[in-house]
Amino acid sequence: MDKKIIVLGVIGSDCHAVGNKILDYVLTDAGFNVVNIGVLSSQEDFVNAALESKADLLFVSSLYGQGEIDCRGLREKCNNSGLKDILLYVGGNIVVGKQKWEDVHKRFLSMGFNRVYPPGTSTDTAIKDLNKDLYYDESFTKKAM
Amino acid sequence: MDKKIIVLGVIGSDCHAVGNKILDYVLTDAGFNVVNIGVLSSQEDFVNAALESKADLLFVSSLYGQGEIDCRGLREKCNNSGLKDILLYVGGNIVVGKQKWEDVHKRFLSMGFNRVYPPGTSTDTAIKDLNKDLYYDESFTKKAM
Amino acid sequence: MNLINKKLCDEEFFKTRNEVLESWSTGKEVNLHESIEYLKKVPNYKNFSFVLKKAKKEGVTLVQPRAGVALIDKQIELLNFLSKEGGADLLPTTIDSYTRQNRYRECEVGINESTKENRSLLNGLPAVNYGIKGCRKIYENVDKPVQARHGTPDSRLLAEIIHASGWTSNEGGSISYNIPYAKNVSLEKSIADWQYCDRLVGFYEENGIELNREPFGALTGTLVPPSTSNACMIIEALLAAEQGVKNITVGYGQCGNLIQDVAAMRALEEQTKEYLNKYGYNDVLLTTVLHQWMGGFPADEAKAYGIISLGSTVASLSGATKVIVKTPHEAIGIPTMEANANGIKATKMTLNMLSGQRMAMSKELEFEINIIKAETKCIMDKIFELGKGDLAVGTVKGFEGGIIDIPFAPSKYNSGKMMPARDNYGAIRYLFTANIPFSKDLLDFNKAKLEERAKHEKRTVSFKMTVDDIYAVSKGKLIGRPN
Amino acid sequence: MNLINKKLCDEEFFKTRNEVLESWSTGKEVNLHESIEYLKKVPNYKNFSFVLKKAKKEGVTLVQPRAGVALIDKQIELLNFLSKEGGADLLPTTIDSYTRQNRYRECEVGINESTKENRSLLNGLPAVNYGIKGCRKIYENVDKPVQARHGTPDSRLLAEIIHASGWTSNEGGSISYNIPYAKNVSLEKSIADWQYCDRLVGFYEENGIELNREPFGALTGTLVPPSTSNACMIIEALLAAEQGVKNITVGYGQCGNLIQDVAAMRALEEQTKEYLNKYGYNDVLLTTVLHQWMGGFPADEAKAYGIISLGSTVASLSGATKVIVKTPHEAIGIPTMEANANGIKATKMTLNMLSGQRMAMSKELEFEINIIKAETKCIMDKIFELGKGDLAVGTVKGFEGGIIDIPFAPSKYNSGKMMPARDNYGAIRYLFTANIPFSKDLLDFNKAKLEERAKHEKRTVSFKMTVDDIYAVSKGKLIGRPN
Ligand code: B12
Ligand code: B12
Repeated sequence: MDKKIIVLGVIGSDCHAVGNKILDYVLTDAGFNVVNIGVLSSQEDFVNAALESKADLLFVSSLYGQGEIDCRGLREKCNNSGLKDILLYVGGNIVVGKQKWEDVHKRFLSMGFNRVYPPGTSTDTAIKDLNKDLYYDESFTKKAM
Repeated sequence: MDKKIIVLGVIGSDCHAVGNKILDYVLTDAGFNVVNIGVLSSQEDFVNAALESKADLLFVSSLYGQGEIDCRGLREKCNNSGLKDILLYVGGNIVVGKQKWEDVHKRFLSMGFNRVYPPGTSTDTAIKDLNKDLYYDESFTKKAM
Repeated sequence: MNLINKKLCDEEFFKTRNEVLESWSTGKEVNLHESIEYLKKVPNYKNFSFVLKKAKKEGVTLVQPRAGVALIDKQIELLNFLSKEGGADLLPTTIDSYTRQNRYRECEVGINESTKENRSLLNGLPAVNYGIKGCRKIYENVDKPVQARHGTPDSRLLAEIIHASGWTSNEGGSISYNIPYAKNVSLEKSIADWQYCDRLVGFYEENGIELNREPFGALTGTLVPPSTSNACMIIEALLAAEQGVKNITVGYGQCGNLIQDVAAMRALEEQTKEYLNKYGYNDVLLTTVLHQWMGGFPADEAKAYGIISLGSTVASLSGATKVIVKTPHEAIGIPTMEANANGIKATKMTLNMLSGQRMAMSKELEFEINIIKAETKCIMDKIFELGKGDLAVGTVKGFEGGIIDIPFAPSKYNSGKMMPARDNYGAIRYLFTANIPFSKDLLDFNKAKLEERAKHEKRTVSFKMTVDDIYAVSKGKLIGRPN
Repeated sequence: MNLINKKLCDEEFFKTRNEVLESWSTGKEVNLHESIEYLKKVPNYKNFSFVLKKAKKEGVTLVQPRAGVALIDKQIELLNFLSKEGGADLLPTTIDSYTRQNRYRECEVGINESTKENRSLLNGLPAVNYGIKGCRKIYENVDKPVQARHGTPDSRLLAEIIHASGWTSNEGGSISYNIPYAKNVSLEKSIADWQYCDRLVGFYEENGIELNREPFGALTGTLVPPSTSNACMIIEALLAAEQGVKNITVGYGQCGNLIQDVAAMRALEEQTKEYLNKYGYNDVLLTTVLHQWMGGFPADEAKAYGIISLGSTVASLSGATKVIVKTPHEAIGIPTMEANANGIKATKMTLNMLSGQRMAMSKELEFEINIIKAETKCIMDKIFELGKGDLAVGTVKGFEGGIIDIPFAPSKYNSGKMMPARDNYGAIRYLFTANIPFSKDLLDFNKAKLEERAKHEKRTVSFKMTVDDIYAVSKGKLIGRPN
């Protein structure tokens, strides 16, 4: 089986680099082909990297709270750039403050993300989902959870 | 004006002595005639001390949580012993645990206490009320707050 | 008096025992042979003595909450929550205050009302009323060692029941569970009653069952100077060892000055060991416990966390074998199980951050250790002198004469003339030594320390300082300065 | 490069100033003469420099939270709550992340949406967009000194606006607000831009207005060894002093080992002062700030309190002039105002308990201070050597060569080859020194310390330790041991 390609990055004006460095290390170790665009990455950076690398999935981190603004329109931008089937994950501390997780989850699903993770999600959880979504069930996108 | 007489004590199987020693010191200093029966005092001890000293008020402490059981029937015991007009104050940590103060307050008022104080009540508050109830308004008992 | 610090002979012990077991219906259930068999099956991880021994060896500080409610099932639920959710290493069962006064009839009222109203109207578990059946149910339904924590001058029946139920530790002692907890119980009586409790543990030891005993070091929890509580701990440890107790945990309540606190813990362990060895009890395994601040707390929960965490810091830096935890509800009332677990979690986090870290030796620390030891020695010397070599007799006479004088104790057998106050750095000193037989150096030292504070606060040394200090922590400061 | 560590001449400064003020509409409102008059009216109790000076003199540790929301009125409400309910001594205003990247247009979106939804969609206050009018409104409606806290590589316009608005302190510096916060900004540019910010403060000083500057000592907040952050602090202090800054607060982020933490704070203050004196800046008033643990927090609030309180203990024992407070919400998101106040209260309680208490000097503390100073000196010597005596040039070359190497920094101008890890007692050591020019003794020391841990954990020294340590605190331990 070919290695699946993941574009990893921290979106917006967000400089939190520690999680990004660790995710790079861990996802690579788990057998994925990781294209790490690092912190302070715009939606355009994500889309360009995906096009260039023929990525299967965008693994978007947002730690600093402004993720809600930064993530809006990413699905549309992907669609318009011909990345129609690409999977979108988002995680970190994706909104400002301690909010009800159900609401936040819904808000990001309706932006077109396939999976949305709360603070403190372990890398194991992410890897399990990646394996499921990328290897076991290619049609996952359509039935977005 | 004659000094008013207060019977001070800690009711029930309660050994908390620190507050009692301080109350003795502070109430005496504030000009009251304090009869301190100390910790581990039964309802009978309070009533007997009141009869003996012709007290105007019982200043009941309960710190250890079991005050609710210990205090029941004190008013009746006073009535039966001819202490019909005596004022009853109670304070300290009078119930088990952090309960809604309104409920606790009501519960003790309905047992016949004239004033019921929450944890952390300062001695100043108590003295202000004592002055009001014992000197300014002798008929206070009837309109129990 | 025919009190004497000597191992009770079997005849005497068993004679008293019959009376003890007769004193309430549940006493009859206790059968020592059956209990020994029952206790033999206690696995090491549920035995207090073993778990403490292991922690001491590994240099780890264990965490234990206080917790007790009126009903057995609720108690089991509570303990399991504190163990699993909170992460407690050792479990307590706090006994209610009627039991502490041997008023078992009033306990029945408490149990009935608590069942009816479905909330605890007692401040602890009435273990005697439940007897072996109820107490074993608790032991069998938890996964950590269980200890009885109370404040009972005469806890002979309680000790019989809890040990027979697999509770492998009993807190208390003749001074520490009398003077701070009772008004009218003579020391002569409480020493005799605790000799019984200790002898019971000694008897189990002789039958191959290891049990732990823990003198209550915090006493009144209110400005107790370290040498006062350390002297009480040494006395109770010696009295217990004489009765055959082999696993003893001596305690101390956090005062607030970090150096004094660590010094007190070090002095406590070293000096107790010295006395045990001196009197020939070489085979006692000695451990220590730090009580987080035992005086009045602030009502604000965030502030309470600050104190809880600082107490954990003391426990860690002093290398305590265990720490007894307060909760953010302390100022208000018996904590909910969540608040109790939160106290444990804040404590564990602090301990984990400091794991393996000790306070380094410094001039200041050494000095403070020496002061505490010297003060303690003055007291102990006089006690032995008064008892003409007998510690039990000396202790009774010592309290009579105010040689040991526990501040703010309710007992009429305590002199109550000594007054403590904090010095300019928050360490607790003797403001009035009254009859405590300190050397001139030590008297001068305490005096100078308080003068230093008085000068800084521009007032004279007086009882007013003591009162201010009593309120200070609950108002958010360590030292009660005028404002 | 024409970068040089020399006070900007007026001509250059004012030329650049025109460009800066042009860069966004609100810049035009700033008029230095008017601002000087405005600042002259700031009372001492609302001036950062004065309040810090007073605290230093009295040996008191002040408490400051972080706090910033999108809307002015909400910000005022927040600050007053933290001041009155929480008891904060110094007030912040945290700036949002778009402003930090000078993306003022995106700030407009954030302001509009926040107004519409009536909740903050920005992680701080977009001070530049509000301009003098909004910022003065904040200053005028609070009762304590206000500081801007951000993370902005080019904060020239921000500095102009906040100082002109009565905010008497600006956090940051050319290294500390670039390397941990940016990816593509060269040090050459950020040094020049911060020379401007410092010169602005120097200009005010020359006009009789005292302002405080605070290099950000915590950097990436992630396993930064003390000598690395102390070197950055010394450099930024020297660069600021050259531009005429007279009131500087150098900082350090709590690592977790108590002795190392106190040693780092002592070394920081002493060594910065030495360097300032050595280079002729004798009239700088130097104070210190301790940042409570800046790495990942546990989500559990009780555990968070444990860390917060331990950080306060470090601040107190090391005699920090102020402490920056974390909150029980840290792991999850920007705190509610209540959670923020609770962090302050737990901090203040701990400080009050320890008021006047310092860590006593011990062999261990002295040793650790000497290690940190020696490591820092190796770095500083090489920086000056590379710059041929010029600190600005040396710093740029130093980062190029990995002489200073900040762990986990996002900047491409940082080498990123050094790896830190904890030793067996939790102190942070250099696991891979890469290009850091330590003496053989220091290299051996760091190595031995990590070998000691490796042996204890029965594994080899490797990057795996670093990763484990990064997660450790959020999982409730200081050291990431294998389980
Ligand atoms: C260290 C830190 C910093 C450092 C960052 C240094 C650096 N360049 O990396 C410094 C001090 C510079 C910093 C700055 C700021 N920070 Co910061 N910071 C933190 C802190 C304490 C730890 C972050 C960290 O490194 N954790 C360790 C790593 C390993 O974990 P992680 O980052 O969470 O990543 C893991 C998981 O989240 C997950 N994950 C991440 N992305 C994704 C994506 C997917 C799809 C999945 C499945 C999983 C996943 O996997 C990662 C690896 O395990 C957090 C709070 C916390 N967590 O305790 C705040 C925090 C993230 N910061 C915060 C803020 C607001 C800021 C600032 C705006 C400053 C401020 N208000 O003071 C600036 C941001 C500036 C900017 N432009 O971005 C907030 C965000 C608030 C919110 N979301 O509501 C936090 C939560 C603190 C708080 N409670 O206020 N910060
Ligand atoms: C010190 C202390 C002890 C010491 C007491 C030493 C002694 N002999 O005095 C020791 C360690 C021995 C002890 C034992 C116990 N304690 Co205790 N103790 C405390 C503690 C920490 C401080 C009490 C104190 O001295 N405060 C200082 C004085 C000056 O304040 P005070 O006592 O509150 O009194 C003032 C006010 O309340 C007020 N006041 C008092 N009475 C009245 C009456 C009126 C009319 C008015 C107006 C005002 C008023 O004025 C007083 C002077 O300012 C409190 C918790 C706290 N407050 O932080 C728990 C606390 C009172 N104890 C408690 C308990 C349960 C016990 C025990 C049962 C043990 C246990 N569970 O572990 C035993 C009781 C044994 C017994 N038979 O009574 C609980 C009570 C719980 C409840 N009500 O729900 C508390 C609240 C702790 C807790 N949250 O669990 N305790």
